[in-house]
Amino acid sequence: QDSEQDDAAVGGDAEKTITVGFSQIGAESAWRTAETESIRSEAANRGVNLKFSDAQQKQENQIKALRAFIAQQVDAIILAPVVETGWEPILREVRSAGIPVILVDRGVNVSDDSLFATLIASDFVEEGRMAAMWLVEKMDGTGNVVELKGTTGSAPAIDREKGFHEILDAQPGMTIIKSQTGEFTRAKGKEVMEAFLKAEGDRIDAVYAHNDDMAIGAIQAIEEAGRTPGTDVIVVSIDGVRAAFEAMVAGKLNCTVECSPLLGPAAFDAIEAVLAGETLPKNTVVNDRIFDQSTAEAELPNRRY
Amino acid sequence: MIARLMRQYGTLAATAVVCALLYVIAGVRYEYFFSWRVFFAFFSDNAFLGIAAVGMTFVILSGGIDLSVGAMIGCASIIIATLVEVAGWHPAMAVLCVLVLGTLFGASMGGLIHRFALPPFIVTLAGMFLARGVGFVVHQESISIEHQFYPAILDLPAGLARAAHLSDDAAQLVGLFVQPTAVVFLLVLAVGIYLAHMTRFGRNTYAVGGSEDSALLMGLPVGRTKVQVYALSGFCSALAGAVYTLYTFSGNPTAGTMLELDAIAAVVIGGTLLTGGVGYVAGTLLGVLIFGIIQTAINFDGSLSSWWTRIAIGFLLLIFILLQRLLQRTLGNAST
Amino acid sequence: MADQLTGQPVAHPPPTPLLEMRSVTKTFPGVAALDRVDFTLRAGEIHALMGENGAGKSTLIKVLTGIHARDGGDILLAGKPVEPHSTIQAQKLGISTVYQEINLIPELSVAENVFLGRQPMKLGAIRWRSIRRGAEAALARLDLSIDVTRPLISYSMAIQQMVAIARALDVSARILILDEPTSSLDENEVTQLFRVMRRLKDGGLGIVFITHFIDQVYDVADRITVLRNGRLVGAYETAELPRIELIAKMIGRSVSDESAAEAHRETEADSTAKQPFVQVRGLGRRGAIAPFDLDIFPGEVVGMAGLLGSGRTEAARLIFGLDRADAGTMRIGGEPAKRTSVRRAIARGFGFLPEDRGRQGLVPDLSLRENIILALQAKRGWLRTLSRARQTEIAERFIKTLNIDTTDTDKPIRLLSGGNQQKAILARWLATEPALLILDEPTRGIDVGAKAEIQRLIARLRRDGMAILFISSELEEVVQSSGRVMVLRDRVKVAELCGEDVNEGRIMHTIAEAHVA
Amino acid sequence: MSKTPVTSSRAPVPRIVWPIIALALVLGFNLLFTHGFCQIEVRDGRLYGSLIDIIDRAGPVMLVSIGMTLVIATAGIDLSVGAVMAIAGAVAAGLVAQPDYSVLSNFDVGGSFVIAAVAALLISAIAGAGNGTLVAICGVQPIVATLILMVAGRGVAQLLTSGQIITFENESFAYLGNGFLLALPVTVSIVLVVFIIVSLLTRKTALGLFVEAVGGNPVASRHAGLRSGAVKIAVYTVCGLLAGLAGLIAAADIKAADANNAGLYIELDAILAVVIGGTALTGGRFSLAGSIIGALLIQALTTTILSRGVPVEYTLVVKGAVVIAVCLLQAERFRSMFLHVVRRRT
Ligand SMILES: Nc1ncnc2c1ncn2[C@@H]1O[C@H](COP(=O)(O)OP(=O)(O)OP(=O)(O)O)[C@@H](O)[C@H]1O
Ligand SMILES: Nc1ncnc2c1ncn2[C@@H]1O[C@H](COP(=O)(O)OP(=O)(O)OP(=O)(O)O)[C@@H](O)[C@H]1O
Ligand SMILES: [Mg+2]
Ligand SMILES: [Mg+2]
Repeated sequence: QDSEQDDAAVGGDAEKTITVGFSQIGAESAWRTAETESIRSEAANRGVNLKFSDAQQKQENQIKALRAFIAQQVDAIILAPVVETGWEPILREVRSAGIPVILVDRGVNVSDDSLFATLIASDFVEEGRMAAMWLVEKMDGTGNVVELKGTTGSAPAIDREKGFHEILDAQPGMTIIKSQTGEFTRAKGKEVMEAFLKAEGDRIDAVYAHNDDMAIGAIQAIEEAGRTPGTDVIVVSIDGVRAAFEAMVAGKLNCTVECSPLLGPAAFDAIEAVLAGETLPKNTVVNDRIFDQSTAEAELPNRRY
Repeated sequence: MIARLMRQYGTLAATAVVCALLYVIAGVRYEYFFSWRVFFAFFSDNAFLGIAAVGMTFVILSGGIDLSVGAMIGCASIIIATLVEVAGWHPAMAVLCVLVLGTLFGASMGGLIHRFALPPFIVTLAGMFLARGVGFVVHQESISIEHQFYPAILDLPAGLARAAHLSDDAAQLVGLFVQPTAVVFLLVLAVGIYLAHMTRFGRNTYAVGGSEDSALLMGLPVGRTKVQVYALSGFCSALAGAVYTLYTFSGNPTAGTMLELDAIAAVVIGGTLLTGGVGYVAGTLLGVLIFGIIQTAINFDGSLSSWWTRIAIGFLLLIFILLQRLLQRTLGNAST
Repeated sequence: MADQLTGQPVAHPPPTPLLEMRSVTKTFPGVAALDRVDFTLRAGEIHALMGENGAGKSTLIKVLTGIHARDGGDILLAGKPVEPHSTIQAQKLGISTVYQEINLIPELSVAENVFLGRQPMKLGAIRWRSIRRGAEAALARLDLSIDVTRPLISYSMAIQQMVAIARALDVSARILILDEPTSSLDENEVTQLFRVMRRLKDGGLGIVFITHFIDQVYDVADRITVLRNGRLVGAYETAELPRIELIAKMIGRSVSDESAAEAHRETEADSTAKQPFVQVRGLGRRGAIAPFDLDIFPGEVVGMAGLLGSGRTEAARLIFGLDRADAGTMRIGGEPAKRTSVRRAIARGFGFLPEDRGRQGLVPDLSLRENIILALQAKRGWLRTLSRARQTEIAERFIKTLNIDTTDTDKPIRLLSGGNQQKAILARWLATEPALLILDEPTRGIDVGAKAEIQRLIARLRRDGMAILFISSELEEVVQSSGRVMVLRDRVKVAELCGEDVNEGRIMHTIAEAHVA
Repeated sequence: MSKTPVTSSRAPVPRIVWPIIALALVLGFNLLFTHGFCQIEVRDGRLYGSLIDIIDRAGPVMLVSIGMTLVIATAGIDLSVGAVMAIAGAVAAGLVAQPDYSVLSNFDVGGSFVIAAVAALLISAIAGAGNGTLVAICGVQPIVATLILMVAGRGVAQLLTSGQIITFENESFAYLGNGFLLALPVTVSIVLVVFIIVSLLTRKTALGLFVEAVGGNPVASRHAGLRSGAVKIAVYTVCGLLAGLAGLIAAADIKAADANNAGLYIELDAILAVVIGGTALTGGRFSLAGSIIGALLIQALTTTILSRGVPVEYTLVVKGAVVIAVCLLQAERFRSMFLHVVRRRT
């Protein structure tokens, strides 16, 4: 390993507080804020000096942040990449500076997987599959579905679409009759759903939203159109934020696939392990659970975000 | 003489002073800030923004605006990546092709603006929609470029240094600091300064921005200049897209989202008037650097939450601009 | 008087004139700006184009240089039909033009303005040094020596006009068109310009010269073409057309010696009894004008005389509060006025007609009506809005008194002819019924009839008790209107003449005297 | 002899006709090709249909573009409207819902929507006045001056909500976004009232003239004794206030304040609406009605794309193409060229 000297330095001087740089995408949703919060509070718990950088959704800002972290000689870097591609050159630089990188949220597309220590993330494709399978079962394999996609071109939007379609395409009785981007927001989710309801009328049997926020927007649109979300129109989504659980308890949302943002503990475990010289598995998949109305009430009090 | 220089370059000087001040304060405040690595990163990390901003400077000097640059970067980068990775082209060919496309795209926007007297804002906004849309149509997902040409370019400076018989350590340092992206940026900047101040095209750009009606009555080629200006901006943003692929070894249709605003802000902060006719290409470098310094300083601080980051950026910009205005006024008064 | 020999008409016209415009027609919505106008220009002549404001002179030029597409007629250049669609094409055909409104780029340097579009190049780079030298030389031909590296906008209207002329003269053309080039120039500059024009003429150039100064026409022009209401009245040899007839042809009726009647100078009778409306003491601003004293009484016209750049405009701006004075005090109506601002000045009854109507006067997209009531409305504030009917009534009143040539009150002012725009801005200030009216070159670009009209108006306003500060490059005009004259030189007030001393000779003498001192 | 007009005479048709025609074309297209688009039914005494959605959804953009029109008429621009919307939504929702994570829970308004709304609008107006001060008094270029608030303002909104989406259950607040008045969404009435008030203020008093004069020629305005500084501060304040109102409506619509996304990129839509409506970015003459039509046109286009199921990747291409087409329709030179070609053919 390149980072032998660093390891020695850390190992030799146990009480020296380590410094970790965290490059976060931004603060575009409550989910992401929860993730940031999880990593910050875990750093505080462990007495780690955390350098936080918010990239405001821009990859170049994340690259700048990594360069700043290199210059400041941090001990490790946590990176929540905004896209999967484009990390090769900067990660090479980080490696030659001997700093281990822990990826959270989603992977990176690099030719050499020694460029990062480990990835701690949910599998977006699997989330899409889980949602689809639940829906197929719920609807007995027949019905029309509309899809509210995430921001065009973003990794979760692409993967959650992929996984969902994979399952649904194998169901001759189920068709996705409309599909549009709701940009991961409540307002857009509502607007798009409104238009869908006008265009398709009562043909819509189910809504699949790439995140809870859009689902909540869609639920409002369904209600305003005079139909009952949860019964007339089945609503499934992904993320599992608190508001989604509240909606499930109220009977308006049928199902949500958890995509946990609480990656702090796992991330810092990984950092400690790497700094102690251990080799980690390249991929630590976060186990995502699926919740529906039957399990929602019990889970609601546990939701922190 | 001094009075004249002061009068001519007063804004530039004020901007440079405040920029340097910002750099020094950040350097004193944050450990490691005064390192060469950080200094060179200002140029390489902001290269594609800077290149687009140089093109934008000309557009703004001519009294127009180009909102399509950010989308063009995304579009160019994904086209290059698709040509290289899917169609198997050599990257150099792909870049060339994209540069031609970008120039033509810019020229056609300029043509519409001139021929039908359309407002540049809407035409280029439509251009932004189109470029972004075409990027998505070409490939919705970002693509990694695995072609060996890219790492080769990245290693070029170090290789050249070795060829020049520098020691291995020195060559490595050269490789670390002399980023090809930064080199391209500085080249574009130099060409931009030359074009603006040393060619008829550049001077016509100022004239058209100063007063289009007068330029017309003075017998200047107003229409041609406008088309050229947008073509240049299209070229620059396509080049910025190519630099983006070099910067990240990837093409991404969402790259450069809202970058046009940063580019415009960099140009305007650099002292160029949005109404046209007044400003300097060199000022744009300062504008880009100022954004870079603010960003890097916040990264170095590392204690700000997401929202405080935004507030701090806004606040620093505000302080900076007020200082700039103040200096400008005092310098301006001193010279008359 | 002008030496007639230089204007000696050629006995019979050469076979093909340099330029021939045949039956040119141009209609704007509601206006027949040109109606079958013929115009010929010979090589080696200076040809004056005359007519009242709005007669169609500028339009004829704009049709010739391709700015407006004509609706009918032919243009022949040296016998060959030409079809210029733009100024560039016109320039390529050898037509160099100075348009009525100064069309240069304000923010660029004087030198650059002279050379824009035809900069000397070397190895693909502009040779800035030779531009600077070239511009200095071009201006030197007009006897002007200024810092050519300063932006154009830092100079007064007169200088800007000279730069525009220098630019046009500097290109080698076959035809030179000057649309009211002398409207802001004073005598020295005009003489200088005429010298150059004659030289160019002798070199075989055809020059079209538009002006409202009759004297200048007789001084320099060989032939005169007169337009009236967009129609051709006729073309005449200057030597064969007496002045009085020229005026009659322009205004379309014989004059009962109207303009001559102007000679009754306003002599000031009793200003002693009254208290001055404005009392200026030691007002000055560094770099602009040295501290000066001035009293202006109600019912009095005070003239300001001086050479170009002597600081007349600067003094007026200080009084009006456009620039902040760094020394001195001012009393208005006997009360001390602290730190004047434009708004406060207007509230106290000041009005200021600026010399640069394009930049400082017109709001081009607004209608004639809105431009006229703008200052009055600003003075009243938005809460006391003038009703539409009232606005129209005011606008129409001034359209009538000032004889503004327009189709209706709602026409955007940028579509009016230059002289009519000037009248509209004057109307703007008259509408506020000011107690003190500062007029900086009020007759700029205004035709003879209207000029006499304005002078009569000034006299009437004075009798009604208005105080007037009158700035003009035409000494004759200053002398005719003013009871007292403040003479400036090099930004210093050098004298105040009154009574019998107010005559051209005395003023010239004072300026010259100061020169010597 | 053939002639190409270099400057042709002004068309006698008022400018607003062209955006109206463009809007009519978009709606006409839908009438013919989009099933059920132009249907309006009555459900529970309320009108229901895509057309109603368009005017409802366009509400915030219409409000913002009214303010933006005034700002643009003074040759300015306001990029901060989206951020101000976010702030207004956050303030109002935070005050009404009092979530414990928000600093706003320190100010108890007893769940009163009126107090919350007044506070939100006041803050928005102050934000606008700040923009105006930077522009008018400090002489900062409008685009930069408002960029500052655009960046920082959203940060402030996020600070107020701690990055969370503040959900509220307040009937009167929600009514603002979802309620109906006279069978129409209440947004319609709000926009109408604002439009009428602003129109009256600008057309029946001299304010409109002042705005147009300041934008048309600032130097001449100063010479004529206009207080251009005060005029500018006033229009930015109005713009901020209306953005705040739009922010309340946007929040009411989803019964939550989403500081991260509320009003994101609305400045572009608003500016586009203003320019389509016939107000030039260089300042001077403005048309409020034109901007309203522009906003409706943009929303009609968005709704059309949504209802027709245009594939996501083509959405932007379609939008771009339509914007160009609308532009060309408005361009006098294009129309005369078009007519020329048509005439030559026949
Ligand atoms: N672009 C235009 N649109 C409409 N009317 C116009 C336009 N240009 C000129 N006119 C009108 O044409 C007439 C002739 O104007 P022109 O400018 O040729 O007058 P002029 O003889 O140059 O007068 P002046 O001595 O005041 O400069 C005027 O009535 C004017 O209002
Ligand atoms: N001969 C000159 N040399 C240098 N600068 C000059 C000259 N004449 C005028 N200027 C510039 O033009 C500006 C206006 O001058 P000023 O107001 O004093 O002119 P003025 O007395 O009104 O004469 P006029 O209006 O006839 O030019 C001044 O700021 C000055 O810098
Ligand atoms: Mg004229
Ligand atoms: Mg003057």
